[in-house]
Parts: sequence; C-alpha cells; structure tokens
Amino acid sequence: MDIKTILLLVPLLPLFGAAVSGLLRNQVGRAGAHWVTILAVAGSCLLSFWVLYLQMYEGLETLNYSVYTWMVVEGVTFEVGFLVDHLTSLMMCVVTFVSLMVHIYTIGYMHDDPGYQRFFSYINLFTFAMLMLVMANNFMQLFFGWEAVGLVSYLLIGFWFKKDTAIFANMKAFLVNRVGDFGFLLGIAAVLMTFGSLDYATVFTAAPDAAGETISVIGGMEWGLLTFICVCLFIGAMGKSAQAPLHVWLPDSMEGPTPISALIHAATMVTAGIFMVARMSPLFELSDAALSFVMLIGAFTAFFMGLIGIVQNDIKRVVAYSTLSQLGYMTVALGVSAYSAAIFHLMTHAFFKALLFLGAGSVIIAMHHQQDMRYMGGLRKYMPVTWITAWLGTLALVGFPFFAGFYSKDAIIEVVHLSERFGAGVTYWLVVAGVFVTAMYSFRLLYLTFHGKEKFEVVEGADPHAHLPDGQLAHKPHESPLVVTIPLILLAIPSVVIGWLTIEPVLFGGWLSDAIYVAEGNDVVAALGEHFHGATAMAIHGVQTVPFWLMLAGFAVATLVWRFRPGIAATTKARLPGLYSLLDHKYYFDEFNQKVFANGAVRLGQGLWKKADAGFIDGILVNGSAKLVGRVAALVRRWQTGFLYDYAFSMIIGLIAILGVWVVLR
Amino acid sequence: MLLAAPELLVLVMACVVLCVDMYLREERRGIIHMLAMLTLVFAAIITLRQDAGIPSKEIETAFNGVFVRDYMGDLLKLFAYGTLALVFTYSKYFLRNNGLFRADFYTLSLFSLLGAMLLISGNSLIMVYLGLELTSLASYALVAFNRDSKDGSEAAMKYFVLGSMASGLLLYGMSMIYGATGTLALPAVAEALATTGTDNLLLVFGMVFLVVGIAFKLGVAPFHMWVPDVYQGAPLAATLFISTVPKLAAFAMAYRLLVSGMAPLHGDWLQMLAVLAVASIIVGNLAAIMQTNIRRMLAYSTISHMGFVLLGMLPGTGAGYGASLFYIIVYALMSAAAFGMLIMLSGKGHSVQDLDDLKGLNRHNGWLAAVMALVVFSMAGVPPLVGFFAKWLVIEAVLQAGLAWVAIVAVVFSVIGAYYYLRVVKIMYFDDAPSEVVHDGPVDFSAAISFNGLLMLALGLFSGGLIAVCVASFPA
Amino acid sequence: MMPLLSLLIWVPILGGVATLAAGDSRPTMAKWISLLAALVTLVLCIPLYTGFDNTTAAMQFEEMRPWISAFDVNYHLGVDGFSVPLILLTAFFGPLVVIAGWEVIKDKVHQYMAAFLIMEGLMVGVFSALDGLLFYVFFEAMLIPMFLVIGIWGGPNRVYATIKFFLYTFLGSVFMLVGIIYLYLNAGSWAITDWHALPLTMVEQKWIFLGLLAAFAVKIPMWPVHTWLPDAHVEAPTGGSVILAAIMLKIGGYGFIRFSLPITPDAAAALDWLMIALSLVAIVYIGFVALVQQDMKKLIAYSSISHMGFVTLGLFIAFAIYRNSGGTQGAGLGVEGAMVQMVSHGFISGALFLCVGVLYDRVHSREISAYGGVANTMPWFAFFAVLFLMANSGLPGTSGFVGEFMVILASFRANFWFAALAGLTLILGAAYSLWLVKRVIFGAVANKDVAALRDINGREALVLTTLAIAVVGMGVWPFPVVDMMHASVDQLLAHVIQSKLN
Amino acid sequence: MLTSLSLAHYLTLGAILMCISMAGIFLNRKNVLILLMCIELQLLAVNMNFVAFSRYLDNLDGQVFVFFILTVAAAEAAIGLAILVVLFRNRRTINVAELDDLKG
Repeated sequence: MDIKTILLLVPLLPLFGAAVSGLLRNQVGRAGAHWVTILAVAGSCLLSFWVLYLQMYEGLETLNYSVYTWMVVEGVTFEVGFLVDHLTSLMMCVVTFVSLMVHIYTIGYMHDDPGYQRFFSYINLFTFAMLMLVMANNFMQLFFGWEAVGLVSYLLIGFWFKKDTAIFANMKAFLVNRVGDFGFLLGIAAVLMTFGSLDYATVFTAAPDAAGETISVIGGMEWGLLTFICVCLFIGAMGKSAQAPLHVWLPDSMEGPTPISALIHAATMVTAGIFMVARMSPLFELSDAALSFVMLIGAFTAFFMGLIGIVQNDIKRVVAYSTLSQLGYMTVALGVSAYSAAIFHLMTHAFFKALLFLGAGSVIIAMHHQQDMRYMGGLRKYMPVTWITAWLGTLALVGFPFFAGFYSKDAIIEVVHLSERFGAGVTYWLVVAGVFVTAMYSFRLLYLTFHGKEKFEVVEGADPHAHLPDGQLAHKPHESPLVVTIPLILLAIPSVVIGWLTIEPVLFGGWLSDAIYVAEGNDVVAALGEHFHGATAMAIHGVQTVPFWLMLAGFAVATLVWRFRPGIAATTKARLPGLYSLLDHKYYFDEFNQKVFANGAVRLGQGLWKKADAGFIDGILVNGSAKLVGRVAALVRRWQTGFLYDYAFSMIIGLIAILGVWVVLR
Repeated sequence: MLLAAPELLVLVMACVVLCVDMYLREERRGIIHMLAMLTLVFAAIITLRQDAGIPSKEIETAFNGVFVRDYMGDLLKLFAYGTLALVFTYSKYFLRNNGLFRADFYTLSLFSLLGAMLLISGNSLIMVYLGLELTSLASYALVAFNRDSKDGSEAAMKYFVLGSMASGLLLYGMSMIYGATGTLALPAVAEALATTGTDNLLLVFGMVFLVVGIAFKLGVAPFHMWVPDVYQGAPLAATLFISTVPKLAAFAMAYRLLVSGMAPLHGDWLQMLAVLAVASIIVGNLAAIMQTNIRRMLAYSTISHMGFVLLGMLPGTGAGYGASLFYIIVYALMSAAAFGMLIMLSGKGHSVQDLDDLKGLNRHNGWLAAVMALVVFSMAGVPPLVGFFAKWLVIEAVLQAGLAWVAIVAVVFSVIGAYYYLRVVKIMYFDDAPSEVVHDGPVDFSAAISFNGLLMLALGLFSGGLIAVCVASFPA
Repeated sequence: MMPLLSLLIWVPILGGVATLAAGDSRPTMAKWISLLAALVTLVLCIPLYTGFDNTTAAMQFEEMRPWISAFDVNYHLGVDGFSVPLILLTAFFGPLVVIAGWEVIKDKVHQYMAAFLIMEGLMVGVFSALDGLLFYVFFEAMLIPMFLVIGIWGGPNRVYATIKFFLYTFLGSVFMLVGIIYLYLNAGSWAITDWHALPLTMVEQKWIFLGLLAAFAVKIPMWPVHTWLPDAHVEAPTGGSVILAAIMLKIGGYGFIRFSLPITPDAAAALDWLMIALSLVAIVYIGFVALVQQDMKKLIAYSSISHMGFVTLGLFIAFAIYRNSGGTQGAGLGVEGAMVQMVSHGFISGALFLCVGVLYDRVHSREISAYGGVANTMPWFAFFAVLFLMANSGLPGTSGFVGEFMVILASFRANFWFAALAGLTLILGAAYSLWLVKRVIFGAVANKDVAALRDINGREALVLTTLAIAVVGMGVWPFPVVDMMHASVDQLLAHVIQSKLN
Repeated sequence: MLTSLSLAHYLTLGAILMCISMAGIFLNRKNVLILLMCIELQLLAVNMNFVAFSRYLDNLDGQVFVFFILTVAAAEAAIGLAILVVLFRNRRTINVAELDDLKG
C-alpha cells in the first residue's frame, strides 16, 4: 500500500467504525458494533506501528503533504494535511494502542449498558479526532482536532445523560475547554497575521524573523509578538491539558464511564496540550517569557493538584488528581525546553495511567459501581490480577527505579535542576516535593482499596440490580472477565518496561529531533545526556537521588497512616481543619468559578435582558414611542369635537395662521 | 363646442335619468343603472376619440377660453368615468339593500360628475367656481339623500356649512386675484403676474384664500374637519362617491388655480402647500390610529393621502405634477375598492361601521379578504402594490424640491400610518370570526371588486405605463 | 438564452398563486403544487451554479428590460459571487419549509404554502435585483407574506409580534427609500452599479449611509434595533422562523455588501467604529442575554443576533485593516467570512428552529422547563439537535465554525481587542447552546409529556438529515462556497478603499 | 365726501362683511339658520369686492361673475334649506350645539 493511503486509513478507519456503529446501531447490533470498532482501531493501530517501523528501520522521511484544500482565501490556503514525523508516529502509536486496549476493555465494562453501540461509536470517533489532531500539518486542522476531541469528551463525560452530575460535568468540561480555546484561537489569529499562513512548516521557517516584533495589547504595553502567540496557544493547552486554573473540569470528568477516563482523560486527549507545545517548539523557543510562564503553571499544577489527591475518597478522583499532577510535570518539562522529556513522560504516563484507570474501573465493576474507597478494602484476595497490575502501575507512577515513570519523571526533575530559566529554582523544589506527594496518594489508594479490612458487607439475596446503600454488595466481589484483565496486563507490560527500553532513543538519541527544535543554550536535555550512561545505570544512580528518598518517605508515611495507624489521618484532619477544607474544596476553585463566572454571567445576562433589552430598548424606546404616538393621537382626536363652530374656528385659525405667516411676516 | 361633448352628454343623461325614473316601475329600476353606465361608457368613448391623434402637450380651448381640453384633463376625466362606473356597480347593491334604489343617486352623481368635469376643464375663475359649486352642491345632497338617517343629515349639514364657507373664502380670494390682475381667465392671470410681478399684497392675500379653498376641497389639515364626519355619516354609497370623483376634480382645481393661474407665485404657495401637506400627513395618520370606526379611519387616512398628493406639487416640475396626478388617481381607485368592500360586507339592512365588522373575513371568504388586503397594503404604501409607487414618486418630488425634512416626516408618518392599515389586516386575518356571517354579493359586484383589488397589484407591477402617461400630461 | 433569474423569481411566485388557487378545500393538492414549485426552483439552481463563472466579478445572467421608463427604472437582474450563494440558500430552503409544514399545518394550508413560495421568489428577487427600486420593491414586498405567516399561524402573542416585525422593518426601510431616491436624483439612474461609481461628498455619504443602515441594521438585525426578532421568532410558526432566520436576516448583510460599502465607502470608513462597536456589542451582550432565556426559540433568536454580529464585524473591519496595514490583506478574509457566516447561519438556525418545531409539534411548549431528558425518548432527534447546537456554538467540522473562524482571524488584523471580544463567542455560544442541551436533551425524563414523545418520523428525518449534510459538508469542505465569491470580494475591496471624495 | 369713496372703502366694507360672516359661523351656537344667513353674507362680501374691482378696473368680467354668484347662491340656499328640513325631521332640533353625534 502506498504510504499516503496508509496514513489516510489510520484516521479514517475509526471514523468509519464510528459511523457504522453509531448511525447503524440497530442494524449492526451490540456484537457488530464492538467488532467493527475494534477492528477499525486495531487496523489503525497496526498501520500506525507499521509507519513507526518504516521510520525506524526503513528510513521513512518526514512526510508533510496536503490531503485536500479546505479553502483558499486571499491566496492563503487552508488545508487539511498530514505532517508525519517521529513525533507524530509516536503519538499515533500511543493513541491507537491505548485506544485499542480501551476498546477491548469496554466490552467487559459496558457489558450491560443500553448505550453499548453508542459508546463504541464515540470512542472510535474520539480516536479519529485525536489522530487528526496529532497528524495535522497546520494550525487549522490542529484546532479542528482540538475541538473535536473536546466534543467527544463532552459526549462521553455525559454518556450517562440521565445523571445530573454527569451532564453538569460535561458541560463544565466543554466550557472550561472553550476558555482555553478562546486563547488558542487568538493565538492562531496572531499566527496568521504574523506569518500569513497557518502551515506549520511555513510558520516555523519564518518564526525567527518575527522574533523582534511586538504587539500592543493594552494601550501602550508592548508585548513580544511571539510571546503573545505562545502564551495564547498555551492558554489553549492549559484548557485541554488541565493546567491550573483551567484544570477544574478534569476531576469532574470522572463522571464518565471509566474506560474513557483512561483513554481520554488520562492517556491521550489531555496530553494534546503537551503535544501541541512540543509541536510548536520552534515558536516557544523564541520566547523565554512564554516558556517561564509555561513552566511555572506546570509546577504549580504538579504540586498543588497532587496535594488534593491525598484527601479524595473517590477512587477515580484520586487518579484524576494524579493525572493533573503528572500533566503538570510534563508542562514543566516543556517550560524548560525539554520537549522530548515531556513527550517521553507523556508516553509512559499514557500507559501507566491508563492502566491505573482501567484497574480502578475493574475495581468499580467488582464493587457494583461503588467508587468511594471508604467502602472498599481487602480486595486483593478477590481480584489478584487487578491488584498486581495496580501495584505495577503505581510503582511506575511514583517513579520507582526501572519502572517507566521513573525514567521520565526523573529526567524531568533533572532537567529542571539543570535549567537556568527564570523561576526554575522554585519549580525544582515544587516538582521534587511533588514526588513525595505522589507517593503518598498513590500508596494511599492501594492500601485503601486492596489492603486492610473489608469495609463492605455482602447482603445475601439482595437484588443485584437494585441500588444498595453505601457499603453493601449483593454478592461477593470477584475478578473481572478476561476482556478486562487482558488489557490490564497488556498495559502493565509497557508500564514496566517502556521507559527502560526507550529512554535512550527518545530522550538522547535524537529520535524527536526532526520534530522538535531546541535553541542553543536551552538544550537541557542534551546537557543531561552528557551524564547519561544507559538506562540501567540511570536507574541505579536514581537510588541515590533526593526524589527516590522522597518517594520512599511518601511510601512510608502512606503505609504508616493508611495501613497501620488509620487514626493518624483522622487526627490530622481534626488538627488542621483549615488545610483540610482547603484541600477538600480543591482550593475553592469550583466555588469561585460557580459564584463569579457562572452566576455572574447569568446575572449579567438577566440584567441585560430584563433591564436593557426588555426594559430600555423595548419598553422605553420601542413600546414607549408606540405609546407616545398613541397618546398624541388621542390628543389629536380630541380636536375633532363634533361641533360645527369648532370646525369653522379651526378653519379660520388655519386661514389666519397662513395669512399671518405669508402676508404679515413677508 | 365639440370639445365639451362629454360634458353635454353627461348633462343630458343626468336629466334623462331623472325623467325616465318617473315612468319606471320598481322592478325595472335596473334600467337607470344601465343608462348611467352607458353614459359613462359613451363619455369615455368621446373623450378618447377627442384625445386620439392629438399630441400630448397640445391644449385646446372653447367657450372663449373658459373651457380647456388637455391631456391631464382627459386623463382625469377618464379615470373619473372609470371610478364612477365602479361606484355605480358597488352602489347598486347598497341602494337595493337599503331601499334607496331610485334615480336620486344616479342623477346627483352624474351632476356632480359634470361639475367635476367642468372643474377639470376650467380655464377661468368663473368656470372653476361653477364646476366646484356644481360638484359640491350635488355632493351635499348625496350625503343627505338617505332622508331617514340622523347621521346622514348631521353630516350633510356640517358638510354644507363648511363647504359653503370654504367656497366663500375661495371666491373672496378670486375677487382679489381679479382685482390684482384684472382678468378672470387663468392663462391671462398667469401672464399678468409674469409682467406685473408678484410683489402685490392683494395678490398674496388672494392666493392664501385660494389655497384655503383648495385645501378644503382636498380635505387637508387644518381644513379637514368635515372629512371624517361626512365619511362616517353619509350613506356608504355617498361616501364611496365623495371619496372618488370629487377628489380627482379637487386635484385638477389645485393644478388649474395654482399652476395654470399662479405659476409665477410658485415660491410662495410651495411653502404653504408644504406646511399643509405635513400637517395633513401628521394629523391624518395620528388621528386614524385611534379609530374604531372603519369609515372614520379611512377618512383620516384620506386626509393623510391628500397631504401626500400635495407633496408632489412642491417642486413645480412636470414630474412632480405627474406624481401628484398618479397619486390622486391611485387614491381614487384604492378608495373605491375600500368603500366598495364595505358595501359588500354590509349586506341587507346592515351598514359596516366598526373595524370589528371585518373580523375573521379570511375564514369566511378568503378571496374578499385577499382583495381587501391588497387594497389596505396598497394604502399603506407597501410594494409591489400601486400605493407604494405613488408614495415613491411624491417622495422623489419632495427630494427634488430640496425639502428633505418634509420627505423624512412624510415617510416616518407613513410608517405610523401603516399601523392602522395593518390593524385592518390583523382583524381580517388573525381574529376569529363570528360564525353566522355570510358575505356574498352579486356576480358583477364580485367581479368589479376583484378587478378593483387586482388593479392594485397590476398597476403596481406594471406601473410604468400609467406613470409615463401621468408625467407626460404636464410640460416638463 | 433562458432568463434564469426571472424563472427563479417567478416560478415560486406563480407556484404560490397556483397553490392559492387550489383553495382551502383541496389541501393535499395545494401541498403537492407547492412542493413541485419549490423543487422546480431548486432544480433551476443547478444551471445557475454550473453556469456561474467564478473567475469574474462581473454581473452574470443579466436581464434588463425597461419597467418604469419615465423614471429610468429597469427590471434589471444579475448575480455575482455575493448573490449566488444566497440564492442557492434560498432555493435550498424552499422545499424544506414545504416539507416541514406538510402535516403540521392544518388550517388554511394553501395560504401557508403560497405565502412561503411567494416569499421565496421575492427573496431571490432581492438577491438578484440590480436596480435600486426593484430591490426595494422585493425587499419590502417580502414583509407582506411574512406578516401574514406570523399573524395567522403564529403563537398566542402573534399579533404584537408580527406588527412589531412589520413596523420595525418598515420604519428602517423607508429611510433607505429616501436614501436611494436621493441617489437616483443625483445619478440619474437606478442601476446599483451606477451608484457604485457615483461621486458623493462626505456629508451626503454619511446621510445615505445612515439611511441604508436604518434598513439593513433592522433587517440583519444589529443591536440595538434587534428587539423585533426574538418576538417574531417566538411567535412565528416553525416555517416562518426558519425562513426568517435562515434567509431574511441575510438580506441585511447582503444589503451592506451591495449598497452601504460600495456606494458610501468613505462614510463606511468614517463610521466603521460605530459598526464594529455595535457588532461587538451584539456578539457579547446578546450572548449573555441568550444565556438566560427560558424559551427555546427566543434563545435561538438571540443567538442569531449574536451570530449576525460576526457578519457586520467581518464586513466593516476592512477599513481598520486598511488603516493598520495599508493593504487589504485580511479584509477579504473578513468579508468572505461574513458571507460564509451568513450561509452557514442559514443552515444552522433553520435547522435549530426545525428542531424546536419538532418538539413543539409534540408537546406544544417552547419553554425549556417543559422538557428534560428528551434523549431518552427521542434518540435520533437528540442526535440532530446536539449536532446543530454544536454547530451553533461554532464547532470545527461544522459550518458554524468556518465563518466565525474567518472573521476572528481577520479581525485580529484590525485590532487585538476586536478579535478578543468576538472570540468570547466561543465561550458564550457554547455556554448557551450546551446549557440548552443539558436542560432539554439530557437528564432523566422530566415529565409525562417527555415520556410520551415519539422519535422523529421519516419526514422530519428527511429534513433534518438534509440540513445535517449541509452543515457538516460545509464545515468539512467550505472550498466551493468560498471559491464562488473571490472575484467579487476582491473587486469590492478594491472599490471600497478607493475614496469617492474629490 | 361721498364722491371720495375709493376702492379701499369698498374693499374694507367687503372685508368687514366677510369677518362678520365668519365670526357669525363660529360664534353662533344656537341656530343652524343663522349659519345659512352668514353664508349668504359671505357671498355678499365677495360680490361687493367683485363689483368694486369691476368698476375700478373698468372691466365687466367681475360683474358677470357676480351674476353667477347670485344664481349659485340661490341654489345653495335651496340645498341648504332642504338639508335643514331633513335635519329637523330626523333630529327635532336645529341647535348647532346638539349636532355632535359624529366626532372624534
């Protein structure tokens, strides 16, 4: 097959699957729906790996071509086209692989759901949109994919649309993303204005020439044009990749079914922002200010969102906050120009976080959709596969040496240490402290879920479909079916080994150098590479570093508090009520947004509508003038008294008036 | 002598109709109607024949120059016959239903027509006065011709007193013009003015009185007070008549007196007319809004229409007079249709007065409602109906005269006016009807009113011809 | 050669007359006649599209014959890149509206269908008239059928709404009438193209501009003369709302392109601040107002106003761009964006009103609070509704995105803040659209009315599918639409930056 | 002194008659008959003018006009009185102040 056909098939197969399973849902049936979608994604995945293989071993060059011309205006061509370089193919593989796993897993997870076909249609559509995003060769298509994944995310968070919380969460997710997209779109507009094109290659080539230009945003304040562009684009990334303060949607998105939490809200969509910044590295590299901004936002998110994870009780929310924190790490890496480190972490994170989510989902199936960890405990003996894979995922997450997360996270911490960017010092301490926090919430999750006493009781003879009170189950929890456990195992493998396998090519081997540009003097990864003597050596060296010991400390504290002395948690909570409620309320972001933005907008709308629109314009100007006319008309009418002498008088007055004006005043 | 052949025919036939009636039994009265209609047909044939082959700008005079035949006059006369034919067709139904089907109406109408024709052809102050009085006196009688109507007699009395007073004022003005110029012939007046100049107090005095007389006849504010009362009080057939033929004559009178006679004073009467027109448009539209009586509403709408007619006279150009002429013709046709429709809806022993009598017309008779809607939208000046083209032309004339503010006032008030026209449509189409009403007229009536309504549309879509004729009637 | 434009105008009008002739007693025949006429009109668009040469800005398919020769008025038709898309849009909606009213309208079917056909012909006339007076005649004549449609088949408050609609529009357009008569007196010709070339002083231009503005601002509508629209939409029957939103509003935008910009370029340049300010107010202010609506139709109506803000913004940023950069690069994007936005909004708003109509026919309420959980009982309807609402919020891949995207991109060249304020629609548009989805489509079944809903039938599915294809098609490949207007846009911009003074 | 009656005197007399007649029309709130008389008076004023001008200008046209006016005045009076009779028959009053059924 021609390479272009292959590349076209990669996104189109899932689109086809989505159309078939969605539009013909009654015709294909449940089995038909999952077969067609899984085959589509599997095909897409195979082709993606094939492309990767071609690049690795057949020397396939970077492809940059147009698929079709979207429109042409004033000589500016807007195209739908593909840019396939190493970064793209890496992303394609990650996306399709995780997606495939999730598809398979879904067979088990959504087994009884009436919206079975719809779900498969959505996740297939998502795969299409995400592939369009990563394969884009221009900003317009990027934005298209960007919003399309947002749409599918919206549909999937609200998949169970009867649940009020779900449809609130999905709206919130979309709107917060739109805030980001607002910035993103302005960034794109600035790009078009500056470069006269939206094509990546054209823009990146011309970028250095634009370095000196400025733009006046607020009267007189001159911004570097590129800084402006980058900050705007990054605001988009903040929305999509849930960086503070636009992170608020991600925890709520856990209202959706767990498979999509794994696929969209952990592994792929939320990393689109990271991918985008990496893709834009030729622009970001030209603006230190923007990079500092990126880094600080990332650092803030990495540390403070992790903290919240410690106090959450919903198993998925803990993982969600962990995702926020890990996305923060990636953002930090972007901020210090270590794009490849960010991508590397993105990749490892995709595997182990998908694993953790799917594991959590497996637990949730077993617990009959009970997600509160306070009613779990001791599940290890009921579901060993889930338990073991969860441990593996956790170890990867906390960055235990040799596990995937270790390599990527450690690399990030090291490059931050090496960076001299403004704010790198603070950032370093935040990301290092973050390691401790990560360990704490991660092990807390494991302990509360799989270890300790069972905090649920089995009520014999209860209706298995009835909604039981918290802490009661109709029958004993049991291990999930194969369609669930196999994806867990398949994801566990890369979670363990992918870091060790790929750190060298991805980080130091220049694998991404065709996609990522790092300015001289900014190349902290290269600086790190000078100390790199192989993956194994790095792991061994890792044991001697501060992060490792902090991780162990976190483990120790978690073990003590949640495994052996549960009282401590309660005591601490009672001792520090302020801190606890601050964390429990997630720093009051939601409350603030709800009060100020949501209610504010509604109140403003009401005011404008009732007062300005209905009151002033309609009431006074429109109906008011109608009334005025009516009133004057009534007066005019009274002139017509019906009396002959008044009529005559009026004529004579008229006559005299005319005479007066034309004869006397003449 | 031959020039006045149509007038002579109408005169003779008016007398014939009166006499024939005395020998007719009740059920044969249809003959009167036929005679009257034939009169109109023949008059039209004669007028057309006189007109044929003569260049449009050619003017012929008779009776020592007191009688003139020109293109404008012929056009007005033709339309006077035409509208009067419609009036007769509609009125027959009304007269029959109300036990008034006698020669009175026909004779009086024909005499009034004769007066109107003389007025149209009047080329001397005497002729204008005589024509005016003939048409007016017959109209007074028409208003009162339903002798048992309280409102009719009140209206007739008001009309008579005010009308006579207006004639008196007009005469007074004529006397001054005569004094200032020493002649009664209009062309001679104009000539005298051109040679002696216009800076003469007597002249201006006279002109004011003439303008007042014209304004009364047209029903222009503040000399409009008779219009609503007469329209409301008179028998429908009389209202129908008054709103058609005499209006055409009134325009001719305005043209003859002001343009043929006093063109050199254009600068003065232009401003008077502008003020009167604006006052009329404002008063007519405002007062109409508040009416619940449809005849009164139409009366006030007439007042505003007459304001628009005057607007066309402002620039003093052929195009402007053409616009006015077009407007007045269109007005006569619209008015005939509107009052004809009221007759149609009145039926036996009932006379439509309230707007609410039109309720739900669309449900009972969609076609009638459509015809009425065409008429009403035309009056409101909505294209593609002919009323719009009339308004357009006069607005153009006003702008040509450089009076942009007048144009703005006129269009704004025409929007206000649109409201009450829309209310008619609303009542016909949007309101629910009492179920027992049945509207059904004789075939010729239905045909005539349909024709009349469709004319609104046809004259709009193909307005080029009539507009061209109207404009060509005047020297550029 | 076949007088194509005349056919496009008169086939529906005569079809309407024929429908009327079918009479009250034969509704089925009336329906079929009207469908036939609408379809024939649509078919007549094919030669219009295929025969249109998009490489030139010259008027095509011209027809010219004297009409009112005493005043130089001609029956002069012709189309360029601005008119053709709008004519196609109009013809596209003809059959849809007929089909949409097929079973729903039970009372006076023949009049209903006839009104729409006549309106269709008149709207095509507006888009193809090259004679000022002819344009005005079509422009105003349209009011009559619409007035009747709202008034006869409308909701409980229809009388107020329809009279308000009529008088508002009428008031606006009489000022235009004064303006165009003035132009005629100066130019001695009613040909719009002659007016384009007519030199005018600044004072004249400003007055004429304001006169034209009065007509087009009401029509499009711009803040603060928009208040007729929500009322008209709420009360109008579904078909009325569809035509009103889908096509009639576009006439305002078209008027700016055909009249205001080329005839009074200097005034437009001098007053562009006003136009831009009003556009931005429309986008932002109306966005907030739309957010709090309780009535679905009102919400969509307000969202229409907000979307039309993009049209005026796209048209008038050209001057700011020219002042900034000395060139028109970017201005074309704005103008074409405005055009695309018009076409796209036609599809989307039409579709949305049809969706509301589908619900209204079943439950007889437009109140948002009367619904909830519609997706449970009407999954296919939910699919379409969400699609169109997403398009309404400017989702890429739907037509709603294209126009907004182009205008925002273009306005950035004029001023950062224009783009930023216009960009707020991304958030506001999504907020009101999605909140509507949340309250109406999603959620548990709210009441027994919703529980009793039947999903869309074949007729409704046909209409909505057609529109969905249009919306998605234009979102995925706007090329043909945009390509049609390049030459005309270039010519317009070249003309507009050329001062008419001195 | 009589010989020195000039045109102005006649015109003034005509004007005074005119004013009286008009004042009569709108001041009279009693009897419709008085209105008819006022109208006659008005015509008299006009005739006065015409005759005066005719003499002054030495032109007979004015006097001819006066004959016509007199004739018409007679017809007018006939019609007026006829209407008056009808009015009285219908309303049993000829009081001007009671003629206000039609108004507004």
